[in-house]
Amino acid sequence: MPWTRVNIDEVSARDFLNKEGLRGISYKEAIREAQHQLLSNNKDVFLLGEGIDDKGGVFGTTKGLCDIFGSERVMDLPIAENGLTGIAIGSAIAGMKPIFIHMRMDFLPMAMDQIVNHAAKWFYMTGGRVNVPLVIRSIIGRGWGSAAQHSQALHSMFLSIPGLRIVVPSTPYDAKGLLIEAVNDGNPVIFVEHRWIYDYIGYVPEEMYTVKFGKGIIRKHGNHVTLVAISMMVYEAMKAAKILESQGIDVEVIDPVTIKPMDEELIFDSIKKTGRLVIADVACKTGGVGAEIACRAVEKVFNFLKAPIKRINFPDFPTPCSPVLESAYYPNHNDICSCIKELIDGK
Amino acid sequence: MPWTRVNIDEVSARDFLNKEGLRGISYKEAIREAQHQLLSNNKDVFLLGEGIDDKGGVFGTTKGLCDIFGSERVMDLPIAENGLTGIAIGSAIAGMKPIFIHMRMDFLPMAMDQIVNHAAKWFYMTGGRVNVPLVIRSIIGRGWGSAAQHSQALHSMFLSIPGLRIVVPSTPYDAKGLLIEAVNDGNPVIFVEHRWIYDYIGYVPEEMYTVKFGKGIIRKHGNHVTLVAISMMVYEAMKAAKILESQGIDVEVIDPVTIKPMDEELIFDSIKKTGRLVIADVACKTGGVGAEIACRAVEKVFNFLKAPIKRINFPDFPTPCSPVLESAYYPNHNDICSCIKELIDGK
Amino acid sequence: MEDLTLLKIELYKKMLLIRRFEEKIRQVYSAQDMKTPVHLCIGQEAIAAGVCINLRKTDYMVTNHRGHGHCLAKGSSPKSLLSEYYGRITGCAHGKGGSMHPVDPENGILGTSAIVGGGIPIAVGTALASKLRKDGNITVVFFGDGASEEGTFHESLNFASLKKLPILFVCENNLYATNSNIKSRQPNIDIAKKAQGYGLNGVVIDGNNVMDVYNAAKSAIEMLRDGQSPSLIEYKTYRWFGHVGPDYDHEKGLRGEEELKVWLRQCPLKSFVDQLLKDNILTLQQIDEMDNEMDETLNDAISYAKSQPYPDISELYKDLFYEGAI
Amino acid sequence: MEDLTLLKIELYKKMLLIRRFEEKIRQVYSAQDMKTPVHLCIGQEAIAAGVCINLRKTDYMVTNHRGHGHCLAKGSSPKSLLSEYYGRITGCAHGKGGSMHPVDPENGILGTSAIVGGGIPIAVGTALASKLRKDGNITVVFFGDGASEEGTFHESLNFASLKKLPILFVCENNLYATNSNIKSRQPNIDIAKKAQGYGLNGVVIDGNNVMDVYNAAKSAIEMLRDGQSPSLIEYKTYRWFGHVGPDYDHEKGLRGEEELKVWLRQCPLKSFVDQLLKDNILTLQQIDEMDNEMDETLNDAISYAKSQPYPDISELYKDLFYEGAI
Ligand SMILES: Cc1ncc(C[n+]2csc(CCOP(=O)(O)OP(=O)(O)O)c2C)c(N)n1
Ligand SMILES: Cc1ncc(C[n+]2csc(CCOP(=O)(O)OP(=O)(O)O)c2C)c(N)n1
Ligand SMILES: [Mg+2]
Ligand SMILES: [Mg+2]
Repeated sequence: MPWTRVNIDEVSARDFLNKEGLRGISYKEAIREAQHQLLSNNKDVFLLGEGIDDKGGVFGTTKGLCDIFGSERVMDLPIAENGLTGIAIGSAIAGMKPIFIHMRMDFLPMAMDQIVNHAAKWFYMTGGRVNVPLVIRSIIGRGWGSAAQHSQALHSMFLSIPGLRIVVPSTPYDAKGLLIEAVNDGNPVIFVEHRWIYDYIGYVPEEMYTVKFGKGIIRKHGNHVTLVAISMMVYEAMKAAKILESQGIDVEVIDPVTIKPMDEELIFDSIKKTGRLVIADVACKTGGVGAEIACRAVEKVFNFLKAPIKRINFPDFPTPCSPVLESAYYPNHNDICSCIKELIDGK
Repeated sequence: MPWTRVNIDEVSARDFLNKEGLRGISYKEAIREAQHQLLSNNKDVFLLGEGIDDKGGVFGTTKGLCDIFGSERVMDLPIAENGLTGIAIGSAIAGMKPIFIHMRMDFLPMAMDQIVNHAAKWFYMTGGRVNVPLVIRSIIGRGWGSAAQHSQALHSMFLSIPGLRIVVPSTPYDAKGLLIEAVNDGNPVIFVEHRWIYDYIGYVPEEMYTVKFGKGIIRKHGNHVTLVAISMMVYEAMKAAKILESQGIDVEVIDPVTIKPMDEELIFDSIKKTGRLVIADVACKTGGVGAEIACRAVEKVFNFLKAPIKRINFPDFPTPCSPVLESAYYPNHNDICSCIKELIDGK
Repeated sequence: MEDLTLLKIELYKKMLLIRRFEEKIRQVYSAQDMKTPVHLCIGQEAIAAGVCINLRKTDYMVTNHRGHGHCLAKGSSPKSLLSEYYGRITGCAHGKGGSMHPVDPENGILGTSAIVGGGIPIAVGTALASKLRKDGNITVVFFGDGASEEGTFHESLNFASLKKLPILFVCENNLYATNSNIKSRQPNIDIAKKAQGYGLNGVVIDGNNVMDVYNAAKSAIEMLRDGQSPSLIEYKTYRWFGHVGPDYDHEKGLRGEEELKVWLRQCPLKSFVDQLLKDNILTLQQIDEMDNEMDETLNDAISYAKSQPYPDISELYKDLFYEGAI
Repeated sequence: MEDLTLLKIELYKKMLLIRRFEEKIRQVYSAQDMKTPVHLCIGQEAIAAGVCINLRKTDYMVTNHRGHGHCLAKGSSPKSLLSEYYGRITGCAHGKGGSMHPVDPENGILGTSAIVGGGIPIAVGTALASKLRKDGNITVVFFGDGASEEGTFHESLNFASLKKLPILFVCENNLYATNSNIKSRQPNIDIAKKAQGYGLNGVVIDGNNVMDVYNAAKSAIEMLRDGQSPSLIEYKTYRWFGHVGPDYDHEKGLRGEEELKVWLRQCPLKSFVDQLLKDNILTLQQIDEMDNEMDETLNDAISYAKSQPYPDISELYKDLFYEGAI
């Protein structure tokens, strides 16, 4: 279906969209459009973030919105992440629907207290009387030797915190639909965007629509191995699947879309068919979402597993600056291919 | 051996110590003694924390130390966790050996930026030129309807951060030896203490000694199932093992002692023997250390596993206040027994 | 009666309610069936009363771990608070929150953080919402001297001043954070002075004189309703009992008894009631009547709370996520 | 020559080094082989030079993401910095850190955070260590106007004042944080005023007049060495180029050209060199010579850096943990 399709390069995206007569826009435009429509349709929605009114507009995702909606609804901020998250929470419990935008996920540890001790617990602590409709957008993906403090994907840190949603869109379609859903949801949502796919193009309807949390998508069907891929790894997974196909290995690529809630049924059903599980994430290995998925599989569908589970991740090290180290740091479709081949070969 | 023994109640502890003619002190006294000796033996060591000079002395663990060493070496602080963590880091890179004490682990999210973005990465970012000998003691374990913001065990949040050690002592012996090791180690260490076992007694030598990181301990040998128990869960595990023994189920109880690094060899060897793995932790389930251990097992010793892996945890909810809800929240040895029985029965 | 007289009686009643409420808790606490950490505000009643009497029902009030008095002064019912402390399903947070997390949306209390400094930015956020929606409400946030040391304090003041938000920061400086004296935590400078560094009005007021408390809050709040700059009022005061629990600190050697004695002499109720008597606003008999009435009300509330059912275990697994999404 | 004359020449040399160093980076950057985000400090050179000239080698200096100038002024070698920016193994952080994370322990630079506000408390910590060990060192920390908005700023000032630590806070107020003007982030009040709320000496100084910079830092540092209160100096200044990278902002429509022009006229080097000429401290010829010499040094440094080997891939897996424990 057009809305579940992953376009691994611009040429194939354009071909497909032209052939089907569908509108295509980029991931970042999809995010911008979602916000534009949310701002137009709901007076309680407002955006806040450091430098979001700047001409670049957070890598294009807020471009021009301040001109249209004014600086009260597209609000530049002081550099004060924890306080401002608290302020966003306060506005949310009073009925506003803030979208707090961080240029990099590395800055969320600054706001950890307000996210973990406040936003995540507020609805529960108040006995279900006051909810926190707060969306926290944050962007991951290496820059240019950005090194240890400006390259992190920290979604794993939030995994163990009850009360949060964690959303990891991979396609323009999902980015738009999930962001609208995130605002409507009424709960704190950690919305994780990947900058490497900001320019990727795909089908995105013009009207407002939502993509539900907790529903994964099979991006490619296959019988030999279940490959769960997170965020930008969906693209690497699709590339790997294509290569492996030519080698007679039939990979099923699952995009969980949200990792909290996690569509475990979809993953389990796939494992029941393939008997093998590989998880590819855009973060360090230890304590990550890969471990959680693997553990659930071995808890619930152990008898269907035919082989060890494998993870593909960044190494458990901070990100180095030097280009030679940086490029060794990030896994890609080749790593997925060798991992799966090893698995199939029983190594 | 006396130093690996777990005494599940005071009577058995006293019996054992008397019989062997060994000195016994409590967990909290062990921590106090370690600090006392560290302060005496190393002029670079100092303690800092909110209210640590108070008469109660952080539940007894710093009692009297300020009187002995003065307020420069046992330093009361303003309520400013992130800044003070930065200050502790600064002192550490300049050669001091701070031990930062938090009455509750719930306050660490306040300091997350300095822990995650600074302490954990400093040695790597400086190309190995400047290390951060910082120990962060924090205490977990429910109080008295302390509810969502004062009952958390958050070690899972640190699991995915390269550059940190995470230490979870269960016995007085380990508490002392690990704290001394933590200070000597020269790296940032998250030292997690459990308040429910503060008064538990065990053998503790008077002299200074260290317990190495990354070396787990088999607290009880067994053949049917490997039970990895974290922190205070070691006691529940020992109780459960005793009950199960009378039912013919032979549990091997492993205390990993540190969860980062993790003594996976010890766990794997046990699994090779038992074929079954259960992990009991003192925190919420999703994204926890149980998932990581399970995942490593299924990565590395898959072929030895005879049954699904199971986890025993708090439910994935914030901690409620009401006593009826609070007591339902915390699992104990009964939960471990039923879990293991189900596993053995193949349910 | 003239307005000022009525106001004074009202202020006294509020203080009395808070005092008796806290004393009731002291009485029942040793039974060990109120299983929640209680941070009593005896000694500080004038601040809650004198500030909150200026508030409308729809105004927002943000409190902290030491929040019993603030909630009562803002209009919360003793029954729903006590039921909460007893962990009952009819408590204001259905037993999930306990003493540290009161909530009362109908009275502008949208929930409470017990993280020191945690509530300050949240209050700035409700004030921001009021400004964005032009709903005419103001926000008052109570916090301690300890909380003023957290980074959130600075971040909140900067933002509130920048955006000229309708918020009154009320710092209850009781000289301690747990058992730590302010001298070991801050240089010897008024907290109000910091507010001036952000362009806020910052004033220091005797927090044990309820009329002073009232007047300072009144003029700050009038300014807010006029759209003028936000203010911070630092009220100097003292807590009589332990940081948490019903006991005196000097009995445990945690604070000196001499210090306490000095402050006992500045009891906010005693000095005020003396004045009311002297001014013939109340008679001794009326005061006794009020006392008895209050006692009855609170005994009722305690009995009510203890008669309420505990939540069903299934409640543990509810309220994680709001499900009423559009 | 008399001391003041020597000092002026030294100050000029430091500024020149910084200016030329940054200009070199601008020149080479388009080749896309310096793969690290560069935050140039052209326009702000007087601050680094005028402050650091007061420091001893063992004094600690804590910088931030915009740290090239500070490191050079403190004595770091251009070669080790440039090798680092080029990601080479001989870089000061062996290629792991890049432009944002310089380190030079021999010159009192124990590492650098690029988290805004992250370095401020760390600097307070090195000052605390000096106080505890009585090593006689002081710490200087540089940070921007943006960083002064972080909670760590407040927490750090409070603690430094409380403990009377030997630290000088230097706020380089260049009016912007990325492209966000200070007006949309702070009420219109000097940052130095906040310092006074903590009992620190807080002063505002023209950051483009190197002698003013020098004199203010000198007297603040003398006070520290005397064991007196810490200070905060707010230097007003302006960055000429983009927040990151080698381009002008007005070319991208990010900031106005008019504003830039005003500040170009206040170039810290230009006005100072005019004065030096006028005072016959330097001749035009000497200035040219210094220029050429500097150029050569820096060309050498660039060539050196580019000739250095990249780290072996195995380096990726090193330096996670210090292994030299006792
Ligand atoms: C972030 C954080 N740190 C520490 C604590 C523990 N704690 C609870 S109350 C308190 C003292 C607060 O002092 P203050 O703000 O002056 O309020 P008071 O209790 O005097 O009313 C502390 C340190 C906490 N709850 N949150
Ligand atoms: C905690 C944090 N938030 C945001 C950023 C992104 N960021 C990098 S530099 C910068 C602006 C800093 O402004 P200022 O402190 O004035 O320093 P300047 O760049 O002007 O020298 C921002 C927002 C960051 N690195 N860290
Ligand atoms: Mg206080
Ligand atoms: Mg700036």
